[in-house]
Amino acid sequence: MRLHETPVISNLPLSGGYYMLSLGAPELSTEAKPGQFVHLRIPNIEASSLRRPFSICDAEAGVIKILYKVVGRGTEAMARIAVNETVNVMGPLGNSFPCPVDDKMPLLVAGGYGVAPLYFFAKNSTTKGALFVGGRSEQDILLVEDFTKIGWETYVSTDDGTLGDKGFVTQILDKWQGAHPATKIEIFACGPDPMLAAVDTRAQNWGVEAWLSLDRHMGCGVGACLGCVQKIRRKTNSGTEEYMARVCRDGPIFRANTIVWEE
Amino acid sequence: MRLHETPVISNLPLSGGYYMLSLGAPELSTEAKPGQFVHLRIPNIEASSLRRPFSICDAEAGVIKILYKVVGRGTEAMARIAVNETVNVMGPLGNSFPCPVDDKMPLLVAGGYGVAPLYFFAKNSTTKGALFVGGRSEQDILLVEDFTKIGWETYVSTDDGTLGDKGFVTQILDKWQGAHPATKIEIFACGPDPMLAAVDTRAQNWGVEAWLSLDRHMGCGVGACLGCVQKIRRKTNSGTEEYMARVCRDGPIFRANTIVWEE
Amino acid sequence: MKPDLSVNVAGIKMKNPVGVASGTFGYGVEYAELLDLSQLGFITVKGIRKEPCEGNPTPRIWEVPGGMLNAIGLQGPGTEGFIEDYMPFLRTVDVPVIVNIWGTTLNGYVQTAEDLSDVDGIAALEINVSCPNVKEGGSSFGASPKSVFEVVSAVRKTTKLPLITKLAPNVPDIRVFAKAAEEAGSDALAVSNTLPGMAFDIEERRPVLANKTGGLSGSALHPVAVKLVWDAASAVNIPIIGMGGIFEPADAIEFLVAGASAVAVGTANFIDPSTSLRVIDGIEDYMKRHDMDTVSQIAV
Amino acid sequence: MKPDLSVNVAGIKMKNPVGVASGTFGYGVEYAELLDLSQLGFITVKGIRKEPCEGNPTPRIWEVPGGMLNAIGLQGPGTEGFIEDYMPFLRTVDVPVIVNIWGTTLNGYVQTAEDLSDVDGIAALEINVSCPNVKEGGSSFGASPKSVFEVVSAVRKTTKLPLITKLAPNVPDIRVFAKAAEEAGSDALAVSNTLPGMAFDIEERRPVLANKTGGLSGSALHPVAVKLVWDAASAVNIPIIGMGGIFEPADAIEFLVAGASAVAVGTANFIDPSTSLRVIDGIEDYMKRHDMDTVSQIAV
Ligand SMILES: Cc1cc2nc3c(=O)[nH]c(=O)nc-3n(C[C@H](O)[C@H](O)[C@H](O)COP(=O)(O)OP(=O)(O)OC[C@H]3O[C@@H](n4cnc5c(N)ncnc54)[C@H](O)[C@@H]3O)c2cc1C
Ligand SMILES: Cc1cc2nc3c(=O)[nH]c(=O)nc-3n(C[C@H](O)[C@H](O)[C@H](O)COP(=O)(O)OP(=O)(O)OC[C@H]3O[C@@H](n4cnc5c(N)ncnc54)[C@H](O)[C@@H]3O)c2cc1C
Ligand SMILES: Cc1cc2nc3c(=O)[nH]c(=O)nc-3n(C[C@H](O)[C@H](O)[C@H](O)COP(=O)(O)O)c2cc1C
Ligand SMILES: Cc1cc2nc3c(=O)[nH]c(=O)nc-3n(C[C@H](O)[C@H](O)[C@H](O)COP(=O)(O)O)c2cc1C
Ligand code: FES
Ligand code: FES
Repeated sequence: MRLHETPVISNLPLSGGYYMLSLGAPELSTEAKPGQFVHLRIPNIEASSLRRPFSICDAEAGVIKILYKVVGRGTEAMARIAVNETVNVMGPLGNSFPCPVDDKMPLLVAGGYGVAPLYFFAKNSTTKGALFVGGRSEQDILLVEDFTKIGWETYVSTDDGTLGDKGFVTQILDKWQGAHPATKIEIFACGPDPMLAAVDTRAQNWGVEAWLSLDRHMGCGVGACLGCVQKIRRKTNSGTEEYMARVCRDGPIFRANTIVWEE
Repeated sequence: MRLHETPVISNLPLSGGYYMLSLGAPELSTEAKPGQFVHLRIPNIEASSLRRPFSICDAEAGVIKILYKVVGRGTEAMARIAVNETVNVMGPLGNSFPCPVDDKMPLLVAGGYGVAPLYFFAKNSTTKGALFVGGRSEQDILLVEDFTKIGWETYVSTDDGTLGDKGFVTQILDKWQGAHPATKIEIFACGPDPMLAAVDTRAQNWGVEAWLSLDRHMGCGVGACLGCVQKIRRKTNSGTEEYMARVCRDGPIFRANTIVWEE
Repeated sequence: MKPDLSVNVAGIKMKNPVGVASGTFGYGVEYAELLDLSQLGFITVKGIRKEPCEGNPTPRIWEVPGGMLNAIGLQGPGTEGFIEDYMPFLRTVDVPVIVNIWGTTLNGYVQTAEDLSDVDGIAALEINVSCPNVKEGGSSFGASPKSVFEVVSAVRKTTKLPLITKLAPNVPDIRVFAKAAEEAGSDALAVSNTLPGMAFDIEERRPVLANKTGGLSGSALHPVAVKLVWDAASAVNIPIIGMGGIFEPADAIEFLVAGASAVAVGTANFIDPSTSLRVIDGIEDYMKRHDMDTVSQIAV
Repeated sequence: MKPDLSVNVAGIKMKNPVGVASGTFGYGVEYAELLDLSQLGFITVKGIRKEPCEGNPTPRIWEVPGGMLNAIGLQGPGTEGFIEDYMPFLRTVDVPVIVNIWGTTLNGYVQTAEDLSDVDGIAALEINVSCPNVKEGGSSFGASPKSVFEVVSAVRKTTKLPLITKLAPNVPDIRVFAKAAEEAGSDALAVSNTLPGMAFDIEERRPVLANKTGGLSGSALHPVAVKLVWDAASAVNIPIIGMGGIFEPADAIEFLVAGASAVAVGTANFIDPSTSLRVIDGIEDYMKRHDMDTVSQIAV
């Protein structure tokens, strides 16, 4: 983990308010592991603005890519970053997805920009599997062809039915699981809390491993401010205990059945 | 006085950190009188940043020009204003120089960007006269050829002697006055306080009228905040009194022998 | 259906809950060319006392990140000058006029209130016990609940006009100050004044303001003022006018959600004089979007 | 000549006057990969009490113009956990370690101090009587000079370690709090903690922080903190550590001009972890430019 002053290679609009930012970051691109994120200082904004965390969507040949959605003032300013500017990036941060287990088929479950870390994961995985991606509407479904290109099956759902099945991503996951009850699977998921909680329940019901990447407001990004915590269950010698894990440092990826979801 | 959303026509660097900003402002350009200023909202800076006051340097054919020097964060951001942006401008503000009296020769005394309102004045004056301009160094001497072009004599001094006489602008003014003791004159001056105070003294010694344009930190620019005040002497029925005049509204131009200079 | 933006704050009938804060809008007339003053909920004029006041030496203002420091020092024409020079114009505008008053002594407050009590066209008095920029008077009266109570009680006995007490933000618990003002007969509260602050010219190694210290206003003050309004609203039954760093409609709506009955735009007037009008429109849009008929429904 | 940046603050020998503020730098180890910790003047670790503490529910932080709100609620491992998990690493770093302590009762402060008193590698204790984010303890002890005096006196009796009392900014007159701490035996002051503040989600009409209110830090706090240091320095003879919104060397130098003996970088650590090192360099440059040999010459 280090601070990197990275030149902007491109900052391209995709569909529906999503952008792909490519940064020249040789060290980061070799070091980064799928599931890790960077903490990015947004240029041309008040000096007192906090950094913003983004998953590493791709890291190859000295370049890292970030897939982001414009949702507020920080990402709005990001959309205005121009090619000859530099961006200060802290990273790579957080833990990473475990390597997929050979005899299990990896199922990736993504909501919106949750595809970002999963794409990096899929690219680096020797075992191929299936991607299940959901979003509000057609334009929230990204990178599907990229997954196809690297040999992954893809299944799509949208809340409004404008692309793929109408409904939640967990419904197409259920459908697939119903059709392949005997397949040994392992789940890797990234998306909004309700989606992750639904995946968590399924993993427990199906008795399979699942790895869930959480999205929390962050301050420091390195485990110092305790701003991003999530209550996590862990085993102790005498039973289980709950503790406040730092999503930025102890996560962002937690094993299913350890997250204490709030109502 | 109104708010104007003005397109940027150009924003050209001159010598030594000075710039000329041209804004499309048809209404302003007809309304503005020499000596008046605009209060400008700087784009691409925190929304809570105060406006900055600038003299109108020229107003013609739907365009107003502002000659400014980069001295701090506001003017630094101004130097980055690009051609297709718009700038919100409040104006015209303040009082203006009186029309030059026909039988007197107008002498203009400027320090640094103090030439700005005086150029507008000279262009609109039917009587021609002489400009005395001083600055720290060669690059602080601006617009001299422009004054020459419209038929004004020009005299230059610099603190370091890199252009014109070495010394203060009041020294070249003194020299001229010594050489033309019989000429009836009227003085119009804009520059830093010490220069204006020195001009004030001369006007009193020589028994001539002088009009001095003050430069103060401003908040509102319209006379509401009382941030920009200057103690001014005025006649009353029973003698004289001192009051706190608002440089933005009661000024920026005050008659010689009315300003209560602080030590 | 068009929502009803009108509010009645302590007997002051306002077309909408958005006015302008004392000292940031002069006496109204200075902004008359820039906006239609009659569209405002109210105008609070610059703080005055009985006698004219010269204010502090300059520099009086300084920009800081997220706001500004001011140390105007309550320059003003005195009650007589105000009534003669500014009231005739203000009477021509269809808007409630609130006069912000102060004194260097308890009696000074009383005399100022007395002079203004029967003046036609004044809707209410705002008692300033929180100006950080004068050596005597101002915030020295706002520093303890006891002296707030004394000043407000004394002014209460002097006038029948609605009274608004303007409180200081730099207190451990604003609730006790709010209660003191309520018990003394204040009809409303204004929350809050500026935070005492300071900046140095490090090259010259001296304060940038001639008065050395000043009051911090603007965005920097906003979350602090929102918390103060929330706290004060929990402690008293009189209405609160929220102020501090309103630049956008959302900033004003935060105050209304927190329990304010009306709001005042301050520093933003300098930067965008149309802020208050934009805020009025923004509140109307918000009420439509949330299907609200009256402003009081915004409060949580 | 190279200026001497070292300072001795209440017996704590610092290589330079620039450290990091409690709660913004974890326990040091979190930033060890990003900068050389031994270059810092001091490290103040996150506030702890005797017992482990879970802190507040999330969301705990929120960005606001010019700063951020936090309501961490003093999550921590307790004295035992801290000594076991973090002190071994901290002992390997050549830097004074200051431990920020709190309690929910007077006795809680005393017990925390007791546990830390004889621990190798702790340079001083910073008594936090000003955290706005816990229901009991924290700022409730900082709200009156009397309770500040009580807490500091009690801790003073418990330990021989240098004591720094960390004061709250939301008081009418910090001088009386500063004096109370001095009289109770505090060796230094830390000025200041965060300002109580709040933000609302206006669409949901609820506070954005789970704890409802939080503490405002960052640039927005800076001019307020500078004024507090200036005031406190005029009232006491013990040294003051200035903090609040230091992002650039100039911000730190303002505190030193105002009378602080050292400074701490807080929120800026999150944004640019090299801030403290940049500030150290900036102070050195400044001293050279002004021909100063020692840091104390910066004070006006
Ligand atoms: C580990 C991690 C990885 C992430 N990866 C990506 C990614 O690859 N692509 C991407 O587009 N985004 C990603 N995010 C989310 C991203 O950080 C936020 O969208 C961004 O910070 C919003 O900044 P903003 O200033 O535009 O929005 P703000 O103005 O801060 O907020 C706008 C809205 O978004 C909400 N919001 C902001 N931040 C968060 C958050 N962290 N969690 C939940 N809600 C939030 C706010 O409540 C608000 O409603 C990731 C977050 C984390 C923690
Ligand atoms: C009526 C009027 C007309 C003006 N006309 C011009 C003009 O035509 N061209 C031009 O370049 N400038 C002009 N100025 C000055 C201009 O407003 C300031 O230079 C500008 O506001 C500086 O902004 P900044 O953010 O870059 O500097 P800041 O960061 O605000 O300050 C940088 C430095 O400049 C000093 N400073 C800033 N504003 C003033 C001021 N008003 N008076 C004295 N010192 C100040 C500060 O003390 C500081 O040392 C005029 C000012 C007035 C009041
Ligand atoms: C230049 C200036 C002058 C002020 N004068 C007064 C005053 O005379 N009386 C008063 O009660 N408040 C005065 N205030 C405080 C404002 O009325 C308001 O309470 C404060 O600025 C917070 O609002 P804001 O952040 O929107 O500016 C003044 C504020 C500024 C910036
Ligand atoms: C996330 C966060 C956590 C903090 N935790 C503590 C704490 O545990 N104890 C304490 O005394 N101050 C704490 N503070 C206050 C800081 O130490 C500091 O006084 C304050 O943030 C002002 O400095 P700044 O503006 O540079 O951040 C915390 C501040 C922040 C932002
Ligand atoms: S963001 Fe600071 S601890 Fe996670
Ligand atoms: S700038 Fe506000 S009165 Fe002149």
